[in-house]
Amino acid sequence: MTPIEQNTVVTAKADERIKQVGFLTHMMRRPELGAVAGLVLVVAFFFLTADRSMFSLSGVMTIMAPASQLGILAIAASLLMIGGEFDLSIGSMVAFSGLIFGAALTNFGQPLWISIIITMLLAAAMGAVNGQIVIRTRLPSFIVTLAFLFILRGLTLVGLKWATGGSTQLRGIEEVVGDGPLKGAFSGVAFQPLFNWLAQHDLIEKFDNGVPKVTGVPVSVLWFIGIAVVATWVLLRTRTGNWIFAVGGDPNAARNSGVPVDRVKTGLFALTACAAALVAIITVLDAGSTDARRGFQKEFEAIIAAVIGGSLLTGGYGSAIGAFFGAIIFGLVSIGLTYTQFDSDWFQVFLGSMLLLAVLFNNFIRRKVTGER
Amino acid sequence: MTPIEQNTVVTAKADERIKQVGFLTHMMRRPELGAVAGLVLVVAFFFLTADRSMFSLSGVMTIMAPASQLGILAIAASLLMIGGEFDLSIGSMVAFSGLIFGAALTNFGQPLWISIIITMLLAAAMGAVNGQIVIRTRLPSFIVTLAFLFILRGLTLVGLKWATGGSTQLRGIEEVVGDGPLKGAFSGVAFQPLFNWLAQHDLIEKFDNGVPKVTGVPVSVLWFIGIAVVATWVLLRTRTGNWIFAVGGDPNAARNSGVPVDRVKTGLFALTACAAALVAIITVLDAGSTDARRGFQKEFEAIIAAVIGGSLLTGGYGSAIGAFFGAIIFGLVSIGLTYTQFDSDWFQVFLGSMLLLAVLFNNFIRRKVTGER
Amino acid sequence: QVAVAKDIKIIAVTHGQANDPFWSVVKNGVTAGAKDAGVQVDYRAPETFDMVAMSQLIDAAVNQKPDGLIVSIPDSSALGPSIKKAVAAGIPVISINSGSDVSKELGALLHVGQDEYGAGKAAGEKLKEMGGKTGICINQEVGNVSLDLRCKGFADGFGGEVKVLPVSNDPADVRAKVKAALSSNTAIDTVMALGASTAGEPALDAVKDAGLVGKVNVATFDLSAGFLKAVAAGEAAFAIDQQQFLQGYLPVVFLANDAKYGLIPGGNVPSGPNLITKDKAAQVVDLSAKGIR
Amino acid sequence: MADNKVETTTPVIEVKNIVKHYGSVIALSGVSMQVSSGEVLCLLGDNGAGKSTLIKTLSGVVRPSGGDFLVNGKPVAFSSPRDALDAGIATVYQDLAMIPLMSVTRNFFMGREPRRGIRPFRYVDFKHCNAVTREEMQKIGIDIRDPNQAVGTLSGGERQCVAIARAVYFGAKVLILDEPTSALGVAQTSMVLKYIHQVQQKGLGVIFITHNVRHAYAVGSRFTILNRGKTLGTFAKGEINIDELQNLMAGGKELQTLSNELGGTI
Amino acid sequence: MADNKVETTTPVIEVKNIVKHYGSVIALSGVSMQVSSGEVLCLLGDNGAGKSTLIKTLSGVVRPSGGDFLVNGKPVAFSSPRDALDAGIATVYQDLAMIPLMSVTRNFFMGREPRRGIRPFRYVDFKHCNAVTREEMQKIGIDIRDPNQAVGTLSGGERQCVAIARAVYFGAKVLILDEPTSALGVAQTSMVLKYIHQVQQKGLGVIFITHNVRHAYAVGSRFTILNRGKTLGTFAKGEINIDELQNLMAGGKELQTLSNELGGTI
Ligand SMILES: Nc1ncnc2c1ncn2[C@@H]1O[C@H](COP(=O)(O)OP(=O)(O)OP(=O)(O)O)[C@@H](O)[C@H]1O
Ligand SMILES: Nc1ncnc2c1ncn2[C@@H]1O[C@H](COP(=O)(O)OP(=O)(O)OP(=O)(O)O)[C@@H](O)[C@H]1O
Ligand SMILES: [Mg+2]
Ligand SMILES: [Mg+2]
Repeated sequence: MTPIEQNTVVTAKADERIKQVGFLTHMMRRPELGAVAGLVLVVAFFFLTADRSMFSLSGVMTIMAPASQLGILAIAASLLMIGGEFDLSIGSMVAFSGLIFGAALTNFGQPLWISIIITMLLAAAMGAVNGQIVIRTRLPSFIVTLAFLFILRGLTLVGLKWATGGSTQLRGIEEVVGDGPLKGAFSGVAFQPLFNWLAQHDLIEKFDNGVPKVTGVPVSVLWFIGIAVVATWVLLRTRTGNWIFAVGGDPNAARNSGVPVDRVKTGLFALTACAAALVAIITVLDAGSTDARRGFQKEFEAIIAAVIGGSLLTGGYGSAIGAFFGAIIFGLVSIGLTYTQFDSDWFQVFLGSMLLLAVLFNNFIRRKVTGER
Repeated sequence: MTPIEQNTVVTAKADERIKQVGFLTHMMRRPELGAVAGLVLVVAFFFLTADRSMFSLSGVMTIMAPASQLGILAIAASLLMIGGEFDLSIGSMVAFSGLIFGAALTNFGQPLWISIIITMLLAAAMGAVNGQIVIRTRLPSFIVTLAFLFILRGLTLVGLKWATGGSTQLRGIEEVVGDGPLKGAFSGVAFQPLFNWLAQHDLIEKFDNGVPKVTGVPVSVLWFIGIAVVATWVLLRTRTGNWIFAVGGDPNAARNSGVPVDRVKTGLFALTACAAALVAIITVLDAGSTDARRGFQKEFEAIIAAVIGGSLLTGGYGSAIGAFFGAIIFGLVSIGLTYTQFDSDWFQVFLGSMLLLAVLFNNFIRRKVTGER
Repeated sequence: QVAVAKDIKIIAVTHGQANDPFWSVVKNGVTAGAKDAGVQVDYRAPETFDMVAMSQLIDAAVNQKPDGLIVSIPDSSALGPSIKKAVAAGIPVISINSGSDVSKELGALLHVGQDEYGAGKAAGEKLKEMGGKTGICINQEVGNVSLDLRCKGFADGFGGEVKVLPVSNDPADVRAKVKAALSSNTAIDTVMALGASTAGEPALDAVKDAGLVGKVNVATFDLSAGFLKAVAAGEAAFAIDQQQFLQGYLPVVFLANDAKYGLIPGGNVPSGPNLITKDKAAQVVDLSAKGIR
Repeated sequence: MADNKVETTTPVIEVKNIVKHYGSVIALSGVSMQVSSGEVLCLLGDNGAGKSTLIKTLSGVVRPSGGDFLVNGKPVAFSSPRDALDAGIATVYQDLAMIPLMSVTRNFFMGREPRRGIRPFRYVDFKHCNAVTREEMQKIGIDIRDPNQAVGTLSGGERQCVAIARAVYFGAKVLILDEPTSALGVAQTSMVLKYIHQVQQKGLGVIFITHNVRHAYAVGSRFTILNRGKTLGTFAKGEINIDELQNLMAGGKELQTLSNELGGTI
Repeated sequence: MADNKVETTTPVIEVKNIVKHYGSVIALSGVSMQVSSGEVLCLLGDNGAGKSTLIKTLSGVVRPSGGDFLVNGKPVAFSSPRDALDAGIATVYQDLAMIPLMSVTRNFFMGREPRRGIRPFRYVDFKHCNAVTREEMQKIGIDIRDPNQAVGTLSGGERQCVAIARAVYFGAKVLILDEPTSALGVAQTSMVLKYIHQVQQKGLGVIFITHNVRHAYAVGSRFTILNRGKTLGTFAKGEINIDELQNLMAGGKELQTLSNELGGTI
């Protein structure tokens, strides 16, 4: 969604200098609905070429799990991009937070809730450091966070070797965590009873032993949706949202209007780091382990998703919903090929072409609908 | 160097509204001399921590070889960045051009000069396609060239498997090329007689068998220096240079002033692709082989070098000389660590910290010298 | 001509990054060898699978005149000249892991390791023996020649239909892709992963998700504690151990002895393959968790 | 309300019923006007009347959604500002066509850099360009400190002067000026008005947009008035006096009370 | 040349010998001025004289390189425009503090968004804000099509009106206006001048920058003239007539000939 709201208050007298537009045109003006067009294209493509199992309930869940993890990062990245900055250290932050979380649980034997708090606080602090360096030095965030990409990735390796005594994989997290409602909030699936009930009534597919093929909605998907909703609300309906658009659109103008630019940017960096930490916690609890390569190039994918979703790299424009659909498109394209008959050597050609097509189509539709230019 | 020249014509009457500044301040105003400050810092660091052999003639050549290959890409990338666009497909273009070049030589049995021309033309065409898509669709170049990152990398894989009958490595190029002056222009070392003479007169180190340790200057270094000089001249002293700054600074304003924005941008994309092809030719001839991972993440490193060298990611500002020093800093830091006693687990921490320090120092010096703000 | 041990400096240059699970074990071997032999060793590798960068690292190593050089040779064309330069400079060279075929030719003293193709072939044959007909090979780094060779060896040994599944380093992505492959092609009965923790463990999860435990054989290159537990529990078929710890450890000791006393073994040392199946898995888990196996 | 003056020559620029939509916004809904050699056409109108949009269609920056556009009697369709420049139409835009990070000289010669030397070694003699820039700026009354200063660091008025000096220096058949004097000081304004007068004497056509009725009346030969995207009418200088003009410019709004309160000095 | 009017109250804003350097550029080399409640101080001067730089130091955008700055008699050092806003100094900048991609409403309320609801669910009622914006713009004579239109698509004058309406709406102790009327049409200009008058009546201090001597004379109580970074002098309204002021504004340049040529209408 954009800072330019579309749902205008109905004004008393219509202005003769405004053409009437239809409801559809009105809706399509929203940049995130352009991303929906891209999604539709991609889905249509797979509908024609892929195995039917891709569109079964379990196929959809299979795609949503990685897409939601990417999406959490992408939404945070797009907020930061709207605010005019980049964070290239997201991927490394996932690995680093994973290490902190894993070490807190195993090496230091902390309970889950303390470990989560420690991880989040540390991530927020690192993000704030990133932000403060960018603000104080006025260096581009690209180069500052790039340095942190390397530094955090390196620290993760060193830390893992220290924590495990020589391995690059930290294990045994499942054993120390045990089960509990808090764990359930970060890993596994939700709505299990519902899915069981559906399976019993043959409303969804099940295995021969009666267990439903899909036992529930992965919690990461719920987080993903929740974060998309909250981020959208913040962007469009709150003062903070207004400030985010402003600092990205023109930091000087924003500062001159009394917006605390530095505070907003630092907050966004901290938020992005926290999103990375959340993804780290989810994946570590799901996989029961963490390793030195976690989150590799995720910063890249997150930015891709945000850009597919219509965010401008130069700041000041974009939406959380766009990033939401961007992440789904990216997940769909990268997993989808597996369901088709194409030779896997062509994977990257395919991925690239689909991304390009999705964005072109999105752009084409938007231009068609909003008129010339 | 910046569009704002520093070597002012001496005006008849001095203006009372200008403070007098010293020569040093005057020099340091140039952004590329800020990059030199970063280089000095990094060299000083290694001087204190690294093995002395790093600063021997052969040590310097060892660093310059990779730095020059990166540097050729970085200079092209920085011209493109000044022109307001990105090219993320540089690295994949290196691999793709390597494949074309290798296949032309081996599979099609073309002579070297034809292979070089084919490679260059094809690269330029691909670059122009990139550029045209960006211009026609008005999509950000980030997303368009990202698609080409995947597509070209994928095509390289497919092509290599086709050319070799199943392997991802194409070998035997040395055999079909043979020797000749043209090969000498793209691979090996130059000034060999001079270095032999120097070795005979014990002016440079030699092995026990009398062969000089350094047999010459790698030709890639000569290309690197040559390209830096030409690019600097073009940027600062020609109409084309003026247009590059203009299209990056404000494409609308440039268009309104009659600058052919689309032509300039397309040219820059083609140029960047040609730089990638040049690096491909140099590395393929040097290594005698090419594989599917050539040039992996080089686009990233090239942008890093350009940014260290003071180019703005938002376009309109930067210099070729800055990218020149940026590439040397990056090469120095990444090879330099092997001359020190640090454990390689710390490599990334070290790389990140050094990058950050170099840019911070560069920035600090520049701000100190140019006065407040 | 007995040298003082602590002045002996050996440099290892490989194509595997320090954070790659396989190569981190090699590095641990190198470190242990250095400690045992009382010499100083540096381990270096390019940041990605990059032959040009690797040859430059070898050049940089030669420039420091070490008492011994350990290299892996995944591309003899690209690395050959640099290795020859080292030999010409009088530096003893031992090759490890890949390049057993060209090792002698380039002037290396000997080769420690087992080539990737051979290991893949052995695994393929074993899985064929276990009744596999249709397989997938999960490659987390397509274009990395040594991983491509593993897949190729597997395909050749396996004989049946084999499809390569390119994945990333992200467990969620691997898991989803394997699950997608299993559900779109129900004929698949064999899954070969090229790395235990990055590809093997998520592949196991995917097989569990798809409810195919026991129906699909999962095997992996290299070891990880998690995967070994699954092997011990009978959920996975086996893991192929190249005993890469030795690929790091032995050359250091050999080169140290060469420098000290001029002693060196007369031939190549095969370090693997060693198939870890259900019976052996339990013993190896702890060592794997410490980065030794 | 109609244009009573019958033209003997074909006008240099003539537009008929030009329409321009931006998405759902209608910026121009049928505007006609013409300008001949040797005359100064003042384009007047309230804020948002569509003056800038109209001249942007004339200079090739935006393409009209409908209507006819004739240059020297022949219909044209510019696809870029370069086409307009080539057709002899030079424009000073309200939102200046300047690149803030670049030096005054480089902006001054943007798009028309003089070159020396032989191909492929042709270069731009920036020393010479600096001298020209300094001189031309001096002519318009601005003593710039340093032609290498970035345009972004100039004051609003100085920047406007660079744009005007540039358009004048490179000459043209038609000169379009969109509110050129609004940011200028008294001295610079006089200079610009004098320039317009000179340019007109030389036989060029000038389109001059301003909100200052005195400036318009001082140099204009005819006055075309826009209101909410439509032409209200065109008047020759003799047909209208300054107060009537003032009233029309405000779009017929009731100004008397206001003006009186402040002593009629606006 | 000296300020003869003895102030009985402490001035709201007083600066003494303010100096500002940008690198080697000296923008202000010792400027003094003051403004009290209930008066309109006109800041006049040639292009590049340093007027905008001076008011940027007053509003916390740039930090002065030297000199004293007193608010209500107490020395202050603003580190950001927010400090100045908090101290009751509202500014309309010449290079507008607007974000082109954002809507008129969002720009209007920027930095001072009214919030509803309870923590942490406080939100901005943009419907209400839209209505306020439309109304305030109407007051200044601009009938905006849609408060959700991006500011970047407004005409130059419309944009200026948003900035002025915003500053006036949020009120302050001192209102600084940097060439507010330069892009405005006749009707809008009258509105703004009337506003300035009203604001002054309410007892606020106003600093008003303009190049139009008539506008200045219509509302100003005192006139401070800058030239090349220095104060040339301050005059109360009674001490100087409109022609003398005009001459001083041009920095003493010889205007007579020019002006006469064009009929003295500038
Ligand atoms: N790109 C655009 N998108 C949407 N609306 C636009 C765009 N450009 C201009 N407009 C609208 O068109 C109308 C005419 O604008 P224009 O700039 O031509 O006015 P103007 O007569 O030059 O006014 P001013 O005297 O204030 O400069 C304005 O109401 C403006 O809001
Ligand atoms: N950031 C900057 N860097 C360098 N010089 C600057 C900068 N900002 C302003 N200047 C210079 O300082 C001088 C004063 O500029 P200022 O904008 O204050 O003038 P002004 O009086 O507002 O002029 P105008 O009436 O044209 O708006 C100008 O000559 C300008 O070139
Ligand atoms: Mg206008
Ligand atoms: Mg000003």
